[in-house]
Amino acid sequence: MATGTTPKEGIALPPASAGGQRLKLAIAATVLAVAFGYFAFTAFQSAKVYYVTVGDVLAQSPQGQMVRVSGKLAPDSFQRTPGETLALFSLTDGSQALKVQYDGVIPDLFFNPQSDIVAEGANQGNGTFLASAILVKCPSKYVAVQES
Amino acid sequence: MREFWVPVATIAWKDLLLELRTKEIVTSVLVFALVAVVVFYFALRPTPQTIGFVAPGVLWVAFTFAGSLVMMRTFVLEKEQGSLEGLMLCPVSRDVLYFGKLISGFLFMLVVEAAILPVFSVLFDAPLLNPALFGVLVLTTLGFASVGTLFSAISVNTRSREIMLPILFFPMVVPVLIAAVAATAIVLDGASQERLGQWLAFSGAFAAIFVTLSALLFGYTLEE
Amino acid sequence: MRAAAAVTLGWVWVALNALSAIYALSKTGLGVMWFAELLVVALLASPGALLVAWGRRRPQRYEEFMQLAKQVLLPITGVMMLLTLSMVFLWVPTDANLGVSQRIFYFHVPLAIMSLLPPFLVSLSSIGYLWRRNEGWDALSLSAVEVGVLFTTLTLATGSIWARPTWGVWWRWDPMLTTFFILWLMYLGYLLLRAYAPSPDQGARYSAVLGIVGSVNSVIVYMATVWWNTQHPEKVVGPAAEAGSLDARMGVALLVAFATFALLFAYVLLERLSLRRDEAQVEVLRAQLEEAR
Amino acid sequence: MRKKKALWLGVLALLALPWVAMWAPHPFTTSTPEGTVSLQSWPDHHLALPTDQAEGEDTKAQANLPFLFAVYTITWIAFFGYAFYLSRRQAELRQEIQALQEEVARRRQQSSQ
Repeated sequence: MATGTTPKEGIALPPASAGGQRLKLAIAATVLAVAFGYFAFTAFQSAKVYYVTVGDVLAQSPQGQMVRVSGKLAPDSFQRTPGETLALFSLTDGSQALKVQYDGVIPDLFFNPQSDIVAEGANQGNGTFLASAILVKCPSKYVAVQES
Repeated sequence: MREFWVPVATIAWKDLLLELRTKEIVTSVLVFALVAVVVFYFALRPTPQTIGFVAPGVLWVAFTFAGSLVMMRTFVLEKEQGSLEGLMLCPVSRDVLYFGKLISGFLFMLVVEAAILPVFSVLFDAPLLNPALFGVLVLTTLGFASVGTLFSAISVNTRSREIMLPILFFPMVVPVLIAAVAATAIVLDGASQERLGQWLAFSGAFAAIFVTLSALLFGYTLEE
Repeated sequence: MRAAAAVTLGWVWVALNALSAIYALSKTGLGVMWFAELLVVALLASPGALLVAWGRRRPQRYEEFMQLAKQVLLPITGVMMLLTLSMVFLWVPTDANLGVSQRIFYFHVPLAIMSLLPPFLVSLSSIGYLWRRNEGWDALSLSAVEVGVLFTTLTLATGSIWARPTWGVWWRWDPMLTTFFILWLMYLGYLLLRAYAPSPDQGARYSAVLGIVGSVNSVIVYMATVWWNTQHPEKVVGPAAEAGSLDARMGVALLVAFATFALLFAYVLLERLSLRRDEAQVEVLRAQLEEAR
Repeated sequence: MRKKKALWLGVLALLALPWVAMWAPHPFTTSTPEGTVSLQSWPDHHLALPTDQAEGEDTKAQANLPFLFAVYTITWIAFFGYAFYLSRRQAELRQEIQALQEEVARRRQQSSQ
């Protein structure tokens, strides 16, 4: 086969009709447009965040099932023996509080009162949530520090 | 319409006939996938508590590996026996070749998956013989086969093709793999049918995009 | 004719960006990123198309332009680097929540946004190559991928380093991170594919196909992972930003940093393009030598 | 040669500037009665914590500095490394082109004789 020919012209015994080519391209364009349109449509819808709230965990989370809980640090609830890594604290959704136990590094923003904290782990059934990971959702604002 | 689908069916039938006679692809890939499942079992050692997390992932990782092997074989066979040139001399446009190859690869993968599924649900004690899983299986496999066929035609011509195909194939199927694992987990849970529908639509859109794109681009991979 | 069409397309792109910048400004007062993007696109899109056309038709002028562009870009980029650094370390206020580590922002964000440019460039130039078979398009997509690897690697590295003090982990399978990681893997696959291709011509064709499919895929990867969850902050700049999300001085520093990294991108891309030309010339000369034998 | 020296000086300046800036008095922030506010002394919101927690947290500002330096060091090293690699490779190729051109010319001459 000669090099440099486009594949369509390769060796065409019964040459594909121009109308057939155009039909194929039209179908392809339609399929792509519909599929991408679907993605674009869902992109606007998927602004939801898939975390459970503290209330959800307390109300229904079955024991031992892995969930992500989102909440804020309850004021004055953080306890940790100096020099150790095991931390106990409570996450709150404003009305209820969930006791969380976590062993590991705690990120800086954890103690920021505005931070949304996400604990990944399982409910132990005895009223405490054993977290295997702690994340802090980034604040969506960057503001200068007040120097006064 | 007829002049498009008849050659497509002919090419797909040629592959199926060859496979029916030799049973080369399906048996080897099936055994491979079963071995992979066993290895996963011992690597993860799921307990009744963790099985719900582990099972969908293990299932789809095994299917992904099996899929990349099926895809590899479909074009390697052509290349080894020199019939690729014959195929290219067919007086049909290149997208016809693509659809023929897509259908045969898709069917091989489905057969392998259908054979593994009961074994898997016994070994992992997961109720996977659920009709809702059928849709997940078909759409995801179509997504796998769509990009797999395209990359198989590319990698078969490169040096060290056994490495090249997985390198190209795995990153490409990440979205549909995510959707498949999520949908399978929902099927196992029996919860939230609405989310299942969303993931199915996602896999469908993925398959539609890449079947179309690959059909458009396939000709460029087969020029000499 | 072809060059004219390419340049026109480039300018249409620039015009569209200008419109969106005006829209963004009118809406939020913080159209920083869109202006920056306008700058980059104006820098790259239409001259890029010109370069491809020139490289084939008037090699002499192409060479002259490349030399001039590199000579101009290098000192400007150097000065901008110094300016950025002095702003980041001497001028911008410290963030109230994140403290010192927020200063990583001025490197990480421009790097991340610049690494979204190569997928565009690669898909466009891959289509251009498959359509016209002009070596220039192929050189452009190869160079864009290599520079893309550099930018993506740095985005991943800086993001990871920033994540450690702020999120408490080095890595999360967050949509943004996952997308960049997959993108990075696909870029590496692209480079490997070229290395393992049986002939340069086949390598160019195969990688053009991969370039198109991969760029589309990176968008879908993002879609897939976003449905799981995200840990990234909401938009602080651009049309989707809330007013007052970004301190004014921080915005200015970000803009300057962005311009710096855009210039760096342009400079490195040009260097890589002219290297590609030398590589092609070596191949041609070797073929001639074979003939003369 | 002079160009090369200037380039290296520029690289050094880029790498050194943040280190100097970090410990230099901060020129743009207002002076407070306690002295000039430099980067290291940004107000500490962790003071709102229970006292046993505040301990160890107040050095956090400084603790994050290595991350910041790591970021810009890695970034500049990567860019300069890549630019250096490109220019070296280009020099090699230019030499090769020259040699090949001469070789081709020589061969042509031989065969025409």
